Amino acid sequence: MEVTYLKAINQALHEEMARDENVLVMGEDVAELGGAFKVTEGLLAAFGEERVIDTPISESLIVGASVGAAVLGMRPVVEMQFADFISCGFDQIVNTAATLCYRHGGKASCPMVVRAPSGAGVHGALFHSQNPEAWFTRVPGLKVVAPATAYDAKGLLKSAIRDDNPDIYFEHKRLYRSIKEDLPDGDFTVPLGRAELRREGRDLSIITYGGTLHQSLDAARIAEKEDGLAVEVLDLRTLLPLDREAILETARRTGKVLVVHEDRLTGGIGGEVAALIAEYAFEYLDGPVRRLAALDTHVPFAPPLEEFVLPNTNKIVNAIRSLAAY
Amino acid sequence: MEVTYLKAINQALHEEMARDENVLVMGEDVAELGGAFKVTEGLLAAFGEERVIDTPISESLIVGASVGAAVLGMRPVVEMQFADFISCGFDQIVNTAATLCYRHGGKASCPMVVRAPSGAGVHGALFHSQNPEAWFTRVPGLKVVAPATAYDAKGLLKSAIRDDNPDIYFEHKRLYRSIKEDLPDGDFTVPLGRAELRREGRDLSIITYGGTLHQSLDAARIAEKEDGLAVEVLDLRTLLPLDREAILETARRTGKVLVVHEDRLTGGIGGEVAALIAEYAFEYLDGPVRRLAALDTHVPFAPPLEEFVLPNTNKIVNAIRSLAAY
Amino acid sequence: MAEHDGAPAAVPGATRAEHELQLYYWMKLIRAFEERVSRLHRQNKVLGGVYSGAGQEAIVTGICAPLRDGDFVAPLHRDLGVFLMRGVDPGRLMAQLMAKEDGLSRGKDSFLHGGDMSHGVFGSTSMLGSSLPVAVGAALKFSIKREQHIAVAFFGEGAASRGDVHEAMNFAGVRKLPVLFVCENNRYAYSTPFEKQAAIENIADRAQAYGFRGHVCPGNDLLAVVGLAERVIDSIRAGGGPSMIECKTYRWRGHSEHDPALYRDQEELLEWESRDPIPQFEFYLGKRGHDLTRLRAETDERVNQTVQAAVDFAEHSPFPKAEEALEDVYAGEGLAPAARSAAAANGPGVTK
Amino acid sequence: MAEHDGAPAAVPGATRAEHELQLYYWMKLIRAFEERVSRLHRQNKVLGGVYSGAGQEAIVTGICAPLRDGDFVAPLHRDLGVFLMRGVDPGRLMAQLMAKEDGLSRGKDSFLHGGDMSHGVFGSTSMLGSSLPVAVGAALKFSIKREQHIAVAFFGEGAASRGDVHEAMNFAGVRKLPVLFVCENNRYAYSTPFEKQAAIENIADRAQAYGFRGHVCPGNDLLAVVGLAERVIDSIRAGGGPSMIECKTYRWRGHSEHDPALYRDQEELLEWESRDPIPQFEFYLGKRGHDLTRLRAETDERVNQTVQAAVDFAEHSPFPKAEEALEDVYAGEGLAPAARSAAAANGPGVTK
Ligand SMILES: Cc1ncc(C[n+]2csc(CCOP(=O)(O)OP(=O)(O)O)c2C)c(N)n1
Ligand SMILES: Cc1ncc(C[n+]2csc(CCOP(=O)(O)OP(=O)(O)O)c2C)c(N)n1
Ligand SMILES: [Mg+2]
Ligand SMILES: [Mg+2]
Repeated sequence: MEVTYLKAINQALHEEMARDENVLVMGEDVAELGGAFKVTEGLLAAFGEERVIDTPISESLIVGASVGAAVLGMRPVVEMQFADFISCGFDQIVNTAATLCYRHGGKASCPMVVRAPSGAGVHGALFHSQNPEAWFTRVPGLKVVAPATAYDAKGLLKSAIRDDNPDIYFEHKRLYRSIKEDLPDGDFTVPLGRAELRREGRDLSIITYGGTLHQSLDAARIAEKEDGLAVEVLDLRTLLPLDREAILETARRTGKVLVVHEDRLTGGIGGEVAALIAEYAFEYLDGPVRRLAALDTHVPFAPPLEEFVLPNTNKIVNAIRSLAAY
Repeated sequence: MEVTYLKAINQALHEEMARDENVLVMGEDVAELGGAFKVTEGLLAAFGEERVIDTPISESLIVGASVGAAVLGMRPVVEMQFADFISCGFDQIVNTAATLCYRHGGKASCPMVVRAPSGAGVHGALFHSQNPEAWFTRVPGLKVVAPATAYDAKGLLKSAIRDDNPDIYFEHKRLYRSIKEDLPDGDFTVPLGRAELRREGRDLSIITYGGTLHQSLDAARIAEKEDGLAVEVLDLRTLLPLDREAILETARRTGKVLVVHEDRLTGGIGGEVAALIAEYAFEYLDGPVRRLAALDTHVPFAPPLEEFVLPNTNKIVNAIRSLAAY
Repeated sequence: MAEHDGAPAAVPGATRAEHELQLYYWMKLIRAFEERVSRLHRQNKVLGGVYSGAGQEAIVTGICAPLRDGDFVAPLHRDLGVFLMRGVDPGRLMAQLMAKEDGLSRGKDSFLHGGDMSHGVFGSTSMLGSSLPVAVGAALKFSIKREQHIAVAFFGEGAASRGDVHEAMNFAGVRKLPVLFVCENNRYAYSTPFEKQAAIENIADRAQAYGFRGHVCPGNDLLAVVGLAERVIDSIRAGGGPSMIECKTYRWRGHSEHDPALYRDQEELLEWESRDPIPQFEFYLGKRGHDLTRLRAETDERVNQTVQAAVDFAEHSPFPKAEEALEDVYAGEGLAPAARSAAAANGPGVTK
Repeated sequence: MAEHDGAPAAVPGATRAEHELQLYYWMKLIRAFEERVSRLHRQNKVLGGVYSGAGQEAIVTGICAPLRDGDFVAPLHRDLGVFLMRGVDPGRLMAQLMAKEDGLSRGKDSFLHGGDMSHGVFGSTSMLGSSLPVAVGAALKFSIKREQHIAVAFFGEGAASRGDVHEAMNFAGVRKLPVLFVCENNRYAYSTPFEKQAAIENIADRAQAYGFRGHVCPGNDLLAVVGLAERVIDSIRAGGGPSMIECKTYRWRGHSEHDPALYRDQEELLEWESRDPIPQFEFYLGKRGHDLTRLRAETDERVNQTVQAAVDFAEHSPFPKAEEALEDVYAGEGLAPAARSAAAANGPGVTK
C-alpha cells in the first residue's frame, strides 16, 4: 500500500516503540498534537505519556535529557520542531552526545536519535528552511542521515534508533507529502553508511542526497531525452560517515562529477565530496568536479528570491549540459 | 620592539578602544583578571568597568547582548574564554548576528567581534583544544579570520573591529607566547578577505592557516634543504570569505596542492579549498589535491595520542615528499 | 499619516481624553490589521506562517504607549501591533507580510522577522527567547552612554523556558540595566498548555530569582496594563533597574493560521473570547461620557481606511528582483563576496 | 579495597559510629587525594588543567553518603571525591588524571571528564551547566522505569548562570523528576565574585521559580550537609520531586593550579581556611568520645596507603598506544570509519 515519506517515518516510530520498550519520543508538541507536521501522530495513544513526552521549549534540555536517558539504556528519539532550532541544542549534540563514548573510554554509549525536519522550498524563509547537516558531518561520534525516499526514511530511522550512537536524522519537509511509495510490509532496515546508486549512466555522475535527489533524477531523464546523455545518480543517504567507496566508484566510472545539494555551496557537504574525488579519483577525472547548490546567502522569503537561490531541475539540467560539454 | 602574538592582540584592543569610544570588551573574567590568557590585561584600568565588562558564565547572553549593543552602534569585542565554549553561544552567532543585516533589509548592521582562543597542542584534551572555524565558514553574514602571525593578529583584529559585520576571530592558543615579531609602531590594519603568500616555490603549494602555518613553513624549508623542493606556502588568514583568487593562483602556478590545517580532516576548510581547486584550477593540476589535517577523532589528552592525531612538521614533510613524487 | 508618528506618549501635550481615545484607536487598528492579515492569508496573499495576536491587543497597546523615541523594542511573533505603535508605516508593514520590495526586509524575511531600527523595532529571529539577550545588550548600550532610553523584550510563557531568557534576566539583574521583560502568557505554546511548560503560577515570580521585581496583570484589561506599564517604565527610566511584567491573556486563534487548535477546550475559548479587551475599554470610555456609537463609527472608518490604504500600498509594491537575494548579506558591501562566487560557480544554472 | 565498595550508606547494617568514622575517612581520603594531585601537577605528572576541591570535601561527602548503587551522579570539575565515594578505584582515578591506559577514559580525556557509568558517575564535558539536562534525563529514565533511584547534579554558582541550568530545572519541576541539584557556592567563578554572577543571596532561592524546594546549608559543616542530604534525598526517592541544595563554601586554592588568585582578599581566604571541615568534624568526633590522636593516626595511615597505592598503580600504568586515539569514537565499532579513512588520507604523514 502506498505510503508517504511522512507516514513512513511515523510507521518506523510506531514499529520501533512497539519492538523495544526503551524507545521513547520527546519534543515540543509531539504528544498531544502529534507534532507540528503530524510525524508523531498516534504515538501518545499507543504508548502513553511516559514514553511520548511533550517538553517545554528547551532544545538544549531536550537533547541533554535524551543523553542522560540514553546513557542509562533508553533509546530516545527527540524532535527539533524545525531543524533550524537545532542551533539551540547545538552544544549538547556536538559536545555532550558526540564525545560521550570517547570520554568514557568506550565503556558507555549514547544510543539516541535527533529528528530534524529540514529543507527549503516551502516559503519558510530564513528560520524555517535551513539545511544544517554540514554543522554535524564534521563531528566525530555522530552519524548523520538524510533520506530522500519513503523506503529510506523508514529503513534509516529504524537503523538509527537501533544504532548505539547519537544519530542526527534530517527529514526533508518538502518530501513529507510530495512523495509516495509502496513499502514492503513487515520489518526492514537500511544500513547506515551506504549510498545508493539510483540511476546508471556512463557519461556523468550526479552525487546528491535529500531534497535534491528527485530534481537530479528528473534532470538526468531530461538530459537523456533531450541530449542523449547517460547520467548516473548516486544518493548518499548517510552523510557521516560518507560512503567513500561508492563516491569514488561512480567518479572513476564516469570521470565527470556534479555534486548537488540544497544546502548552500560554501561549507556544504559538496566540498568534502569533491575533495575526496579530487584526491582519490584524480587519475580518472575527465573534467572539473562541479558543484551546484543553494547560493551563498540566507534562504529568502519572497518567491522570486527563493527560486533564485535554490537549486532546481532546470539549473541541474544546465549544469549537466555544461559539464558534459567540457 | 619585539611583540608576542598575544601582546599584539592586546595592543589592538587597547588602540581600538582608545580610537573609538564605542568599542567595548565583554566576557568571562576579561576585566579584573584580564582574561584567562591575559589577552585583555590592562583594559579595565585604561577604560573602566563600563567598557570592560566581566559577565556571568553565559555565552549565549554574551553574544546576544553584543548584538543588541552593536545594532545600536557600539562595537563590542566579546571573548569566549575558550573557542570550545562557542558551542554555547552558537545560535546567537549563526542566527541572530549572521542574519541581522539581511532580515532588516540592509538597513541595520551588527558590527561586532567574537574572539575565540582555539587550537590544540597544549594538552587541552577534548574541550580545550577545538578548532571550530568550519562551523562558521558556512554561514553567510559572518566573516571568519584566523591570524598566524603577530602582525596579522593585530592588523586583522583592528580590521574586524572596524568592520560593520559580525566577525569571528580565532586566535591560536599555542601561538600566544611562542611567536614574536617586530611590529611597526603606529596604526596599521590587515585587510579582511586577503590571503598572504608566505613563501614562493614552483614545485608545490601548501595552503594553510593559523596553527599549522609555522609547521608548514618549517616543512617547506626542510623539503628544500633535504630534497631540493621549492614549496610555496599560502596563508589564508581570512577563512570567510576565502581569497579565491590567491588560492587558484597558487594552484595554477604549481599544479600540486597540499592543504594543511589543524582542524580535523572531514568537514574542515580543506574540503572547500580542495573543491574550489578541483573545479576552477582543474586544467592546471599535475596531481591529486591532498589534505593533511587532524585525524577524524576528538583531540585526545594523553601525549602520544594527541601527537598521533595532530599534524606536525614531520607529517607535512612526508606529505610534501609523496605529493612531489607523484 | 499623523497617527503613525508613534505612540501617543510621544505626542506632546495630549490631554488625558485624547490619550485614551488614541489608545482606543490603536487597539482597534491592531485588531483590524490582524483580521485583515488572517483574511489575506486565506487568500494566499500573505505566505508562510501567520501568527495572530487577536485578543492580545491590550498588552502591546498598554506597554508601548509610555515608550519614547529612541527606546528599543523586540516584539514577539504575534506583536504586529508593536510595529504600528512604534510608528512603522502600516503600508510597509503590510508589504513586509506580503514579501514585497517595500517591506521592512525588502522581501527577504517573513512575517515579523523584518525589523525597523529607525523606529527602534528589532527584527527578532524565530528562535524563541533569543531576543532577550539582544534587548539586554541594547539596555547595556543605554546605560554605558547614560541615555534615558529603555529596552523592552516581549516573550511568550513558552519562550520563557529557553535558556536565553535565564541568561538575559540574570545579567540584566547583575548590571541593573534599563530593560523591561514582558511575558504575554496566553496559556498555550502551540499545543502545549502552561502546566506542561512550567510548574508555577506566574512567570513573573521568576524575577526575584534575578534580583528585580515581577508584576502580574490582567492582560486584556487595557487600563490595568497601561497603568502598570507607566509606573514600571518610569522607574526603569529613572534608573531603578530591570522589571518583568506578566500579562495573563489568551490566544484566540490557533497557534498559526494553519492550526485548528483542536487540543483545547471550547469552554475555555468562549470564556476568554468574552474577555475581549476592546468592548471592555469601550465600556470605560462610555463611563467617561463618550458617545460610543459615534466613536465606534468614526474609529472604524479611520481604522479601515488605514488598513485598506496599507493593503493597497502593499499590493502595488512589486516583489523584489531575484538578484536581490544576494544583497544585504553583509552591511554596506552590496553583493556578498561568497554569493558572487556562488553565482559564478553555479554558472549556467543560475545565469540562464 | 573494601572501603571502595562505595559510600557507607551502601554498606548494610553499619552502626551510627561506624558510619561517622566512615564519613571521616572519606573526607580525609579526598583531602589527601586532592593534595597529592596538586603535588603531582607541580611535578608535571598530572598534565592539563587541575581544579582543586580542597576545603569543599564536606559537600561531596555529605551528599554522596546517602546515595545507593544505581543512583546517577554528574560531578563538577572539582569533585574528584564523588568518584572515590561512588566506589571508583583510586588507582584508576589517579591513572585518569595522569592520562594513563588504566584511566577511566583510557587516556582520552583529561581530569574529571572521564566518567565511570559502572559506578553511576557521568563524565561531564567542560561546558559548565551542561550536565544538568543530562542528570534530568537520567531521572526521567528512573521515573519511566519506576526505579527507586535518583540523579544528582553538582554545579557551581558560576555555572548557575548557564541557560542549561534553567532548562533542566524547569523540566524537572514540570515532570516532578527524582533529581537533586547541588550548588557548590564557593563564592568565585574563576576570578568572578558571586556579586557579579547573580544579584541574589542564594542560588537555592531559584528553586521556587521551578516549583520545587531549595535549601541553603553551611557547606563546610559535614553534619549539616549530611543531615540535610539524608532528608532531602529520602523525600526525592519517595517521589517528592526535585530539590536543590546550595552549599555555602569557599575555594581555597586558585581556580586552577595555574591561578595565583591575586584578585581575592587574603582576609577572606584566612577566614575560610579557618572553616576547615575536617577539624570541625574531628571536634565532633571528640565529643562523641573517640580518641582523636589515635583516630587521626590510624586514618592518616589508611588514607596515605590508599593514595600511595593509587599513585603507584597509576605510575606503573602505561600511556595508551597512539592508534587508540581512533578507538571509542563510536560505540562498539572499534575504529571510527571516518578515522580509518583519515588515517588513509594522511597516508605517509601518519604511518611513518
Ligand atoms: C527555539 C525555538 N523552538 C521552537 C520554536 C517553534 N515554535 C514557534 S512558536 C512556538 C510556541 C511559542 O509559544 P509562546 O512562547 O507561549 O508564544 P505564543 O505563540 O503562545 O504567543 C514554538 C514551539 C521556535 N520558534 N523557537
Ligand atoms: C560554558 C563554559 N564557559 C566557560 C568555561 C570556563 N570555565 C571553567 S571553570 C569556570 C568557573 C566556574 O565557576 P563555578 O561554576 O562557580 O565553579 P567553581 O570553579 O567555582 O567550582 C569557567 C568560567 C566553561 N568551562 N564552560
Ligand atoms: Mg503562549
Ligand atoms: Mg564557584
